[in-house]
Amino acid sequence: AAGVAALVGLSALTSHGLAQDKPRYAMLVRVLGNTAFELARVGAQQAADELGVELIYTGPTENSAEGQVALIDSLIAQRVNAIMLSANDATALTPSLQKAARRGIAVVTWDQDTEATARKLHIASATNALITLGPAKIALDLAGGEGKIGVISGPANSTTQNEWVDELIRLTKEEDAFKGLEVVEVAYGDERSDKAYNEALGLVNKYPDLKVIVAYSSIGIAAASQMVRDQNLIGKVQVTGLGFPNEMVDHVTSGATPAFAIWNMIDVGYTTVYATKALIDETVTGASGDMIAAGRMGEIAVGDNNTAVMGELFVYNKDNVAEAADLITSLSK
Amino acid sequence: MSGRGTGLRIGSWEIGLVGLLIGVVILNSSLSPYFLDYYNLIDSTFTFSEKALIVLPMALLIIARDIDVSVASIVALAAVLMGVAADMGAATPVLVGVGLLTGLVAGLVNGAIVTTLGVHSIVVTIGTLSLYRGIAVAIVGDGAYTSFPASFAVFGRHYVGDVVPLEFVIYAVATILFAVLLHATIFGRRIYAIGTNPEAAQYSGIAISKYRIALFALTGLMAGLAAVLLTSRLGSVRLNIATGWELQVITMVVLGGVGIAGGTGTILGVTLSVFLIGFLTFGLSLINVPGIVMNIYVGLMLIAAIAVPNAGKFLAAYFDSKRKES
Amino acid sequence: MSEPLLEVRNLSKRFGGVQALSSVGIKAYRGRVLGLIGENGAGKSTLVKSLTGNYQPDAGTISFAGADVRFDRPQDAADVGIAAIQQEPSMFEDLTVAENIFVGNQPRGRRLINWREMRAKARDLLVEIGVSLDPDSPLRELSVAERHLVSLAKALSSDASMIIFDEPTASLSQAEIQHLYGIIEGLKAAERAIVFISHKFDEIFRICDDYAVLRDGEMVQDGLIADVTEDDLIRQMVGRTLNDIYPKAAAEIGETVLEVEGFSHPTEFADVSFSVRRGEILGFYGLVGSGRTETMEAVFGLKPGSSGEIRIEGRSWQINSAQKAMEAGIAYVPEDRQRHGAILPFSIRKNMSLPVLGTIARAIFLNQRAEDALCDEFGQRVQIKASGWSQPVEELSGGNQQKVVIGKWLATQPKIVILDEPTKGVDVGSKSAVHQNVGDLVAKGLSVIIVSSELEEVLGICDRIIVMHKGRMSAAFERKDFSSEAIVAAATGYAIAADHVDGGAG
Amino acid sequence: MRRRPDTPLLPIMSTAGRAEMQTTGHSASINAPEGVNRRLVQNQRREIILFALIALMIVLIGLRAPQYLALTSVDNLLTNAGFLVILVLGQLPVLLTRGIDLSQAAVLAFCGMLLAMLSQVMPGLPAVAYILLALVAGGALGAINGVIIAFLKIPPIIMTLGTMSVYRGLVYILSDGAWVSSHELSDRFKGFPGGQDFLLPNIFWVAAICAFLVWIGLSYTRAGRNIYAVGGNPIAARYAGIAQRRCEVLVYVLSGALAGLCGYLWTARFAIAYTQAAEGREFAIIAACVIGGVSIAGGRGSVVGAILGAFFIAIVETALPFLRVNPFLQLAIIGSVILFAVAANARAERRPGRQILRRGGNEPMAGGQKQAERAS
Ligand SMILES: Nc1ncnc2c1ncn2[C@@H]1O[C@H](COP(=O)(O)OP(=O)(O)OP(=O)(O)O)[C@@H](O)[C@H]1O
Ligand SMILES: Nc1ncnc2c1ncn2[C@@H]1O[C@H](COP(=O)(O)OP(=O)(O)OP(=O)(O)O)[C@@H](O)[C@H]1O
Ligand SMILES: [Mg+2]
Ligand SMILES: [Mg+2]
Repeated sequence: AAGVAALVGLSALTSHGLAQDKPRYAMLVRVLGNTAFELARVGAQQAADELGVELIYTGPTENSAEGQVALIDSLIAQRVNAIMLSANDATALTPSLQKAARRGIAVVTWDQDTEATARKLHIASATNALITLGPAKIALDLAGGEGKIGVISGPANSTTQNEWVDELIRLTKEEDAFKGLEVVEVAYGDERSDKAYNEALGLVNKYPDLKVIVAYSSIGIAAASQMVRDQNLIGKVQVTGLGFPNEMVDHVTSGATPAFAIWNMIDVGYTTVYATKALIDETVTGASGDMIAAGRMGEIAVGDNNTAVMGELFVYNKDNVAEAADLITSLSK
Repeated sequence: MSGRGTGLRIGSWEIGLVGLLIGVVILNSSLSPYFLDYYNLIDSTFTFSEKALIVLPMALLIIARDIDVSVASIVALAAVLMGVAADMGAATPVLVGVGLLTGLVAGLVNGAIVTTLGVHSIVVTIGTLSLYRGIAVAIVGDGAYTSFPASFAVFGRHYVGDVVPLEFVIYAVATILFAVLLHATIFGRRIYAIGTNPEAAQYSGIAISKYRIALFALTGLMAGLAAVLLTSRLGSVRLNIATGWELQVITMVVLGGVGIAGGTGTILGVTLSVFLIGFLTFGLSLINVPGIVMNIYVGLMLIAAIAVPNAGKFLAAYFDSKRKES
Repeated sequence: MSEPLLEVRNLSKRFGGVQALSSVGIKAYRGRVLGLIGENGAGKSTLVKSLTGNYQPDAGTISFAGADVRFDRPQDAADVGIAAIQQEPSMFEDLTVAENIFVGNQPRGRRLINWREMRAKARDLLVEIGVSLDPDSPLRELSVAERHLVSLAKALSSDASMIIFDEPTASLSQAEIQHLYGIIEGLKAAERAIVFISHKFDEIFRICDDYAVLRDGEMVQDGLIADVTEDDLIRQMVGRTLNDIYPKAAAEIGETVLEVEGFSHPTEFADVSFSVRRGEILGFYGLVGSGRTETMEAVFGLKPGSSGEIRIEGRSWQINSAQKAMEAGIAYVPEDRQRHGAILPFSIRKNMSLPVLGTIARAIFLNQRAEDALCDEFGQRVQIKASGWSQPVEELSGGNQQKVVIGKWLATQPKIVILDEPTKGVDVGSKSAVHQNVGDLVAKGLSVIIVSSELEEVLGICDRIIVMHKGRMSAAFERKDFSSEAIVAAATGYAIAADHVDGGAG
Repeated sequence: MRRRPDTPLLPIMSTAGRAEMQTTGHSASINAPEGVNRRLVQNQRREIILFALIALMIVLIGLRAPQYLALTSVDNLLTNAGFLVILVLGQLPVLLTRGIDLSQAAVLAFCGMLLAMLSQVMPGLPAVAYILLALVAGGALGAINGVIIAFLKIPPIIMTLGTMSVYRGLVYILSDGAWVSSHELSDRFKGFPGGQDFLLPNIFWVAAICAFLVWIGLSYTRAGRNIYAVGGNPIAARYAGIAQRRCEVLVYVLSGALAGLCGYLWTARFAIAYTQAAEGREFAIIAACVIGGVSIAGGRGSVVGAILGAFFIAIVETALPFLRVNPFLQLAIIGSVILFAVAANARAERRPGRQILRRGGNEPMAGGQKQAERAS
């Protein structure tokens, strides 16, 4: 009995309004609490407001397919008009997403794609090649053209992050421009700052002549920078990779991370909502060659495999990082 | 808690659970128009059928004063090995065999270690929790197994007569089997005896170690079955599959009125708690409450279920003594 | 007589349905021993626990040293100077002897515990009661008798002016009891007031000055021991006269049923050999901790690692588990009935059927009708008093719990029944009932082995007695040459005369 | 007693007793040093074995990866071990009372987040203030566990299983799922935990101080001994007039407070606060205790043992990256190492049964005893 009472109380706290009039778009992320998705949410909310759409933002607590499947089922049950998701498993979601499609729900993926049969359209923040390239370029001139670099990846099971790392290794082996760089080891930070920290420390201890640590994970780059500062290695070992301005400002100002790159998640979220609306209004079909009118982002072209790519990564350094950070903090509060 | 070693008799605990269940249903249907909808409800069983399959043997295990926190890892190991078999082109029956066998063996190992070392099972299974998932991780690495034959998808995705998920049917059948086993057979009686007073049970000629090993093996087997259904439903296996299940399963068992001290609990109780938690979380997901916040409600319910009755007793006793003072 | 140190007036206490005490009043004086007498469940321990603050009485007054007192916590009683050696001294296995003595009020410096002082004090106390125990040895290494003495030391440590002994001798051997008498004399001399609870009349007459009889929670009578006879006391406590507590069943003795040869265990006992014949009652006597229980447990297959040969009706058995022992036709009624004998929360029915579930089940399914039939047959035979077969055993009195355990084992249709301390802490009434049962068993042609620390008992009902000392057989006696002296001597290890030790094969 | 020591209760017995005490080896240990050592060795056996095991492990790792023994990584080990030690010190008294605290990691995350957000609104506070606040906040959460367990008689494993979810969820509600990251944390906040003011990492010193205090508390205060008593035999504890509930509340408050402290240090050290912080550490904590010889059944366990257990786990975890083992194998290795250590412990865990055959010296019947010897 008291249990129920408590439930009523707490539900009141957290239950979101169920406005039936507006169309409801669900934004389903891989895992809650990750700044990347928080940013995408910010962009999506802007677009939703502009288009008069109700945005449902949700995601699993653990980064697992089961979690997303369960959420997709509940979104289907809620008869939302669209599901916009960043998939954490390419195959596992297919049955549920196809069920959603059968129930007339528009399915659009962004950031991480599923099997092509499971969605009508995919908004790619950037191609894997582009994502790998950003930090790689920075690493190259931090290392002064040549030297040993260590890599901190995310959880060992994250497909995309591993694709980036593989691409990086390919670059250093095959592309003349990057031949000078040698990837000595790939360590897995597991999106856990203590783990990433230890792995980074392990790298610098094992390779005294290590020049650069490239972290393809936002937690990894922060942890590595922290380590470099703790060990007074600033200037000796340089850190770069993918990170978020608001998390990296003082690592950049401290010099541990002279520069890092990231795609603009806010724009990804923003574009995704416009694209979804277009899909539902049938102004686009998702076929190659379609042009999506994405509000302030202008026109974006759909390429092959129903994929629209956002473009080059954005590089932050001590000149522009601070204001970006403030902007984000103000937006997400 | 329901009377010690009771048979199918409905105890105060079960009645309390029914009350809570009704409360949750009312609450949910008031919070979301989509809750009281047959298809939604029946689909929601997907989210707990697999765990519930492990809840059943776990209840027996805890009634017999043991516990197995490695079940989630067993699921992962079984799933990964099925994935390997699938990659080698194994047919559906073989895959099922691999899943069940893996679970059985893992369970047997748990049981053997616990009985031979004479260490509390929570300690041992904390060890195997890392070991089993560790092996799974070592095998699957950062990849995923997705090449399962189409026929394999039946277990997780097929609807019996297009109305009831096969998963749920399997769970229902298992529940009946376990209810009979625990409440109507000599094995069930002995399980209660072992859980209530192991020494007396041994002095009465019950082969305690054999029973404990058997229960661990059964738990492993059911975890293997859960792995089959889960893998079939997802069609994809990664190293983080079924993470955190152990605590969810144990929560369901305990909320079902199975005394952690052993000797008490009924299948009816754990069945009620499975639906209680299942419907609660489904209802909350309909109003898009994040999973981590749902856990707050589940946690509170777990505590309240025991705290509220005890609080009554406590206050009664307190005022009683107060009266004596004056 | 001077002022009473303790005076209790119409004290009452009820537990749910049971009125454990109804307006009881007693007096205890410095330098005198008050004997508290009553059947099982008469309320003696309840009274004690009310005096030590473990229970809070519903009504009545307690005045101590002239002042009225009330004990909300055990500490309160200790503070005014009442100490008790409880019926089951429950202590701390993993703490040292010294800590067990001073737990709760360890000697301290400014704030911190002073271990050296604590050890020293403990050693002095132990020396004063004449025990040579290391204050640093963990309690778990001690025997039951030693534990009693440690709890006595604890009682003394609190410098109590009144000390209560609740059945201190129930699990002690003759020699240890003698030792205890000495201690009590010493306490009398030191002007302590003593309350002494026992079911054994020889002790009561040996050391008590006053007596008070409880029956069903009511004071029946009190006065000077000098003024009463044993029969008066028995009449008052059971409300009737008992003819013979130790009836010798006259069953004719047949061929050898059980033969145990060269039975040994690495740590507990060594080369034990004996045999029992049909219709025979074989007694095992010895000090507590002499290894009889261990030996019997080994015979019943509960002590892994023991070696030796067991033959039953000529056929040799490898008994390594209780199941095997039951198969072989052995039944063992363990000493600790609460822990090993019965499953207290279970109903009588479930307890009775537990060892024979396999045989009375329909395939693997429970068969309540068969269970009831079982209870009807064997429950009757041991005359269990209960509201019904569904009553939980924990609600039964000690005596009836014992009967359930015996009945449960009779249901296994054994050839040999081993009873370990069947009458430990059992009052005269129930005691003679148990002995009646034993008589019936042998009359039916079973063989019985009785482990007992009570001399009268073994002398009274056994055909042969084997005495154990420190895990070895020290002597064996045929009924014709029973002699208390020789038996006690053998038990305490005085005279180990080789000529007495024949396997007893008779 | 109100009796002059030179007139003992039992003249006859006591002299015999005294005589006995000089002769029998069993009781000799009181004054005979070799006896003392014997007992020390036999009581500390498990700790000694474990210590040897750890030493061996370090040597082997050192051979395989010398740079692991480099100063920087030793500091890193001490830091990681520091966190675990602090948590284990909280868990130990709980286990001693037959309890268990599964909510520690959640408390850690909650307090870490709470203080991180606090440091945003009032960045100027000195480290001491943060430490105190962390202790208080953690203690409060622990008190909730303790009070409900003690007064409403909820099995600890259930209570803390529940609060584990509740507290973790509250972190999410508190932070709205967002992270608090380096630049949002004041330097005052990050300063001390990251520092190395006295040669070794400050976190290590904090852990050392905690260890000392807990050790004193457990072995030299009545409260401490009561904790052992309550866990060893609750009924006897009640008869001995020990305030059981106070003990229970106390241990959970302590456990919470230390977890809270750890929360601050952790957040400041890694300069980030987020919902999943330290998730899943519960099992590592319990494992460390068990490896250290703390009995889940209550009543048995030492501070030294628990600390060694914590170091054991910390070493395995920090060494694996250096040993260049395939990252995918690390978990499996940790698992088998835990099992191995548990198995090694299992022997020591078994209670030495009393040995009737070899039980010489400590017969209660001192007098009779002697004559018996003569007779035979
Ligand atoms: N804690 C309790 N709860 C319920 N009933 C109790 C409790 N303690 C004692 N009783 C009941 O009160 C009565 C008196 O018990 P008590 O232990 O005082 O008897 P006793 O004289 O000590 O018997 P014995 O000689 O066997 O020790 C018995 O009927 C017993 O069942
Ligand atoms: N040190 C001890 N630790 C635990 N239990 C003990 C100890 N000493 C004696 N006991 C218990 O006390 C009882 C008597 O001790 P034990 O059985 O070893 O000797 P015994 O020869 O069987 O004496 P008896 O059968 O007369 O009790 C048994 O229940 C035994 O388990
Ligand atoms: Mg009594
Ligand atoms: Mg015995």
